[in-house]
Amino acid sequence: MSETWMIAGAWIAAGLTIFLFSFLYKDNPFFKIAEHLYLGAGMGWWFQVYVYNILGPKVWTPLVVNHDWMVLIPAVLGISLVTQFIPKISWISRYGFTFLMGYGSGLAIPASLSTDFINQIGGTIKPLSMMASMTPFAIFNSLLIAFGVVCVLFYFFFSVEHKGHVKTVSNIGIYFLMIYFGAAFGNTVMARFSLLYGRFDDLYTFSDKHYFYASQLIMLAMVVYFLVHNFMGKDKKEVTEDEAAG
Amino acid sequence: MLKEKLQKFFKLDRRWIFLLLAIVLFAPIIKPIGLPNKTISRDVQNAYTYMDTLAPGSFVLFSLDYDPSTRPELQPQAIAMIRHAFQKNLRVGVVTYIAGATGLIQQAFEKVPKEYNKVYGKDYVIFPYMANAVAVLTQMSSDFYGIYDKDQDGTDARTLPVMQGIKNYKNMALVVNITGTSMLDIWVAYVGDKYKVPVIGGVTAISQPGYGPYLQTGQLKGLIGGMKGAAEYESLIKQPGKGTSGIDSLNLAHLLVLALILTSNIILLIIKYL
Amino acid sequence: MKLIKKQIPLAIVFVFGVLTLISYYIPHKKSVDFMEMMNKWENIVAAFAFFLGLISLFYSHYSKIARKVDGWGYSLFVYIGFLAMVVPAIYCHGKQMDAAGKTALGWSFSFIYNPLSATMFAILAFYIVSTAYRSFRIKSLQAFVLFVAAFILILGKVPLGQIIWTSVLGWTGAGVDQVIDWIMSYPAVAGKRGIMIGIAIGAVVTSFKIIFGIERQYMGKD
Amino acid sequence: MNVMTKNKLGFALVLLFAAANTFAAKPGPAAKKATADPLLPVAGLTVIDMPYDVGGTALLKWDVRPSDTPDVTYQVYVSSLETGGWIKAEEFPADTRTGKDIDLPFWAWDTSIKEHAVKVELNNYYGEAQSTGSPFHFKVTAVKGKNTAESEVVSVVTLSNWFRLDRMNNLVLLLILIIAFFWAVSHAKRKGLFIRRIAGLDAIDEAIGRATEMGKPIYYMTGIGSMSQISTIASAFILGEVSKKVAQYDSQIKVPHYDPIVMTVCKEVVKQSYMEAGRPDSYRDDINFFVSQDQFSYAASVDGMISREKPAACFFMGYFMAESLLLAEVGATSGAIQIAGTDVEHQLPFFFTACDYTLMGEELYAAGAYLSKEPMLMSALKVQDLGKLIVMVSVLFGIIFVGVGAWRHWDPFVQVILNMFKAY
Repeated sequence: MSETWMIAGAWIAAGLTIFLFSFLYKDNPFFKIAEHLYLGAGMGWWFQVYVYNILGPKVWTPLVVNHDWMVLIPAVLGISLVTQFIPKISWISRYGFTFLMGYGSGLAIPASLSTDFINQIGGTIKPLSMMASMTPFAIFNSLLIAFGVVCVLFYFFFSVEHKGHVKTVSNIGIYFLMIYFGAAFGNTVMARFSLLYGRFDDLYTFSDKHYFYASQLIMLAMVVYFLVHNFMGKDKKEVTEDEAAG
Repeated sequence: MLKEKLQKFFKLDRRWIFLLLAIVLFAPIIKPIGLPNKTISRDVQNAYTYMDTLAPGSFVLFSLDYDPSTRPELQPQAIAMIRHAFQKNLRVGVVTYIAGATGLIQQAFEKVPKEYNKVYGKDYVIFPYMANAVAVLTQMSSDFYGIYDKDQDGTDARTLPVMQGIKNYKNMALVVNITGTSMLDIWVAYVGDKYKVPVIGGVTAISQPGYGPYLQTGQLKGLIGGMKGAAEYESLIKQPGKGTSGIDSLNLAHLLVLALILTSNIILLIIKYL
Repeated sequence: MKLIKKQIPLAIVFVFGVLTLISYYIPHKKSVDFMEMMNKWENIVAAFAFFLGLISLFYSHYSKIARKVDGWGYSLFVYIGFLAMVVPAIYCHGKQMDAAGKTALGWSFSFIYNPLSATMFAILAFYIVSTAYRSFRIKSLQAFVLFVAAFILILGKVPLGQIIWTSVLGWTGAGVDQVIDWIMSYPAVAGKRGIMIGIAIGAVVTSFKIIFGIERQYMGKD
Repeated sequence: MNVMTKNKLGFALVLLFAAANTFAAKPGPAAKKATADPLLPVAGLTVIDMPYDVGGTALLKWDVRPSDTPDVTYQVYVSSLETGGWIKAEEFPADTRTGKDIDLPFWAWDTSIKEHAVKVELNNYYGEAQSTGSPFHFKVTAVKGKNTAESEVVSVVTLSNWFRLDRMNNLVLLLILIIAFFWAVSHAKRKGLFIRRIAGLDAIDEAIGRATEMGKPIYYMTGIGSMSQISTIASAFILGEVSKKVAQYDSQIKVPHYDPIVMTVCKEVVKQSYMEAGRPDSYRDDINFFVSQDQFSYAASVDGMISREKPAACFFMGYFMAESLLLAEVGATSGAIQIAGTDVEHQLPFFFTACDYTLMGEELYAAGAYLSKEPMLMSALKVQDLGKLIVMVSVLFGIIFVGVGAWRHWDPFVQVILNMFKAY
């Protein structure tokens, strides 16, 4: 990869990054360009993934090279979906998606039962099998989980009216849910900041002299655009500002 | 009067928050502040000590399995550990089982070896990406070259000076796996336990707690978690890098969030009770 | 007509659902092969479905350009973006790396696709802060619990926060690491487990409804 | 159940040994007599096909002896040839690897510590095709220092089995639920069915009303799941009910899609809803439209649409990943009423904080019944409640039994309970 390409790449990457970030200030033509470009690029990326990883090795090769005619079944089911565009025969597409739904449902039942049902019950009672060597605090913790699980499940009871004792218990369940939500939220913050830090770090790299100050120049151009835009459309500004502030 | 002002602050245009966040995250990149770092965590120290006590010339296999999405956290870890390996004059081999990692590995090895006058082929080697990690890892236990007969440039791997005397895991002193996926579990289960190869891991902050059991049982010799772990390792090898500036950024950004939610609650209290 | 329009699709759901379900309990090679085949079939059907999406996308942006609706110019960028990925992919047969290093597709990936997706992902960092500012307000006891859990988790994740904890709450003898560990491994697990069990049972019953054809609204009428 | 299993195992043993006896007749190489400490070859060595698996795995067992100390090592050798060709498959200290270490439940396995039990996965050494169906020979060598003692050779043909007996607990639970399901569905009555209030679903009317008043559209996101995911199926159902109301109010709805198949299904659903509402003339084919099958470009585009059109209400129902907050925060800033629902538990916190109402996990699945009040769906909800009841009772008694059992050291009893609640 030649140096020119690298520098061109840096300019494009820095530009697209800043365009997308500009949405945080407000919607603007540059964001719209990046958004639409991304729409195409995203589909383009998956297009080549599907062609080179699925249609090539899993459909074309078996069919043309190995003459494995079984592949025709999913291919026909897949093509049936495209009948969607012709309203008269669009019902044919049902053949395609009912297959997917049947397969998905069949897969979901035993998997949910084992990992999320049986194993979760097991996980709740298992710690107590160490009873003999547990500290009182550890016993308390294990009981706390069990108690919490039961309370949360009470919250999800649908065919019982939530009043009296049921209400009390399901309310306690809500507190456990709140702890989980808060903790999960707080736990994710760092990962998201790291990502943003990574983007900024890239922009910083592209701001180097080596890349002809790509980040600074694009940034500057954006600021100038917004200033000019605000200045030119002074009368319209009030509205957009308010709306953006929300 | 005060209340009205506070009400206004309550509905603060969120773009001010965005600006603040951008500043606190960006500023340390330009100029690392070096905020006080808490003591080095036990698992990072263990990782450092293990690597530090290896005999010069030992072969360390780095499995770098992360893609751009986890790069900010994991690349600094990888660079710090590679620096350490070069400092100690260890031989370095790099493999990967994530296609997206190849570009990042290239990036890491563009600069670091030069700092220590290390030569490709003699002191370190990079192998091409391989799919189907489990199968490859199992295969490598009997014959490394059965899978990796060529390095990334297509040179016959057996002829490289760096690979002299390396045939399988038995000849390797350490495996370092830095990953944002479940690769570390695979390394521990299929290689570490089976062939008694010491394994050190580097993971994201989110997945770090899950590896507690492996550390307890000694299946992992050490673990580096997130940006914080990278910063700690950098301070151990006395080479502040992206991890150190990163942890500054994260420190400030977290405090910003806390300050914001505290302020909004204090205002809420004042409006309610005053 | 009703047979081919309704009964056969329902039969397809039932047959594939039941076969997939029972193969969980059958370790035989035949059942393993069957599942492998189903997996492959699903991939293939999904790949064809992708074209359905692609055609819809192209068609809608084509009609925007053709009718010259407001902002039709942006629609051109959809095609540019698509070509920017697909042309290099065809040129180097879908490979991102070759012996000489990054290929054209590798370039497109790392300078177009990756900055775009990474930036979109990173925008979450901004939103997580503004959401936190808006919603972690203690208006009730429940909100207080939510607030405390989130606050401790955010505080304890960074060294500076740990230092603050030690200097303010050090006298309690509990480090913030331990507190976080406790929250994550006990009360939070209880909450999460309750949700998961509920979801599991709900998913099983919904799957029954699909397989046995009790819920069939998705097929439309006629 | 235990008895049945043992019979089954016994039967398999008889069959296999019929084949194995031919080889067993051949005597193994005599053990080298150790000078000081006699090291005897292992006793009672048997090999059978590993039950409940796809094949290619053999199970060796031999007696545990008092002389099995840590300084003795057992080596297991395997060969596909009648003579020679031995490959070392396993090596371990003699005081490890008994019947207890094989992870199978009590109804399918005898967890005896009186026998060593070692699984040998043949496809690690021979091809996938060869390892099932052809004969293999095994011997076990005891090693202590420089002394070795070799056992006789035993043989087995591994098979592909037909039933995962170890998954019996799963199957029993499945059958209970199926029976309950059919009972509930066939006894569905219009009267006497109660369902508790779900705030998020009551708010749907409010949201649609507001949209009608403001003359602004409603956005309904079905998430990034495929049609085979349960949350997407539930979402399509809710979309049906929502669009029915939208049609009645003569409001406007837009459904941007990630998955083309989901779009196909949702078109059918919305069309039918408009017909049921008596407004087939207001139905347009572009209510459902495709955006992108790339997670973040979908989020970027929908964010753009929301911020430009400022919808009166946003619905997020289905399977969501990181884009949950990307979408919900933009919706919140543009002032929409937001109702979310997902079964991705780690995205719930974000919906919960950024949206006005959130259907948590199972509530999403119950929404269809809640909105349509259809008796069959309502009674299916009872099955869900039954499932939760099973969990509560199991947890309660499980804790008591396991706690008491562990306290009193009734280990086998505790194992029985734990086995019952473990997925294999």
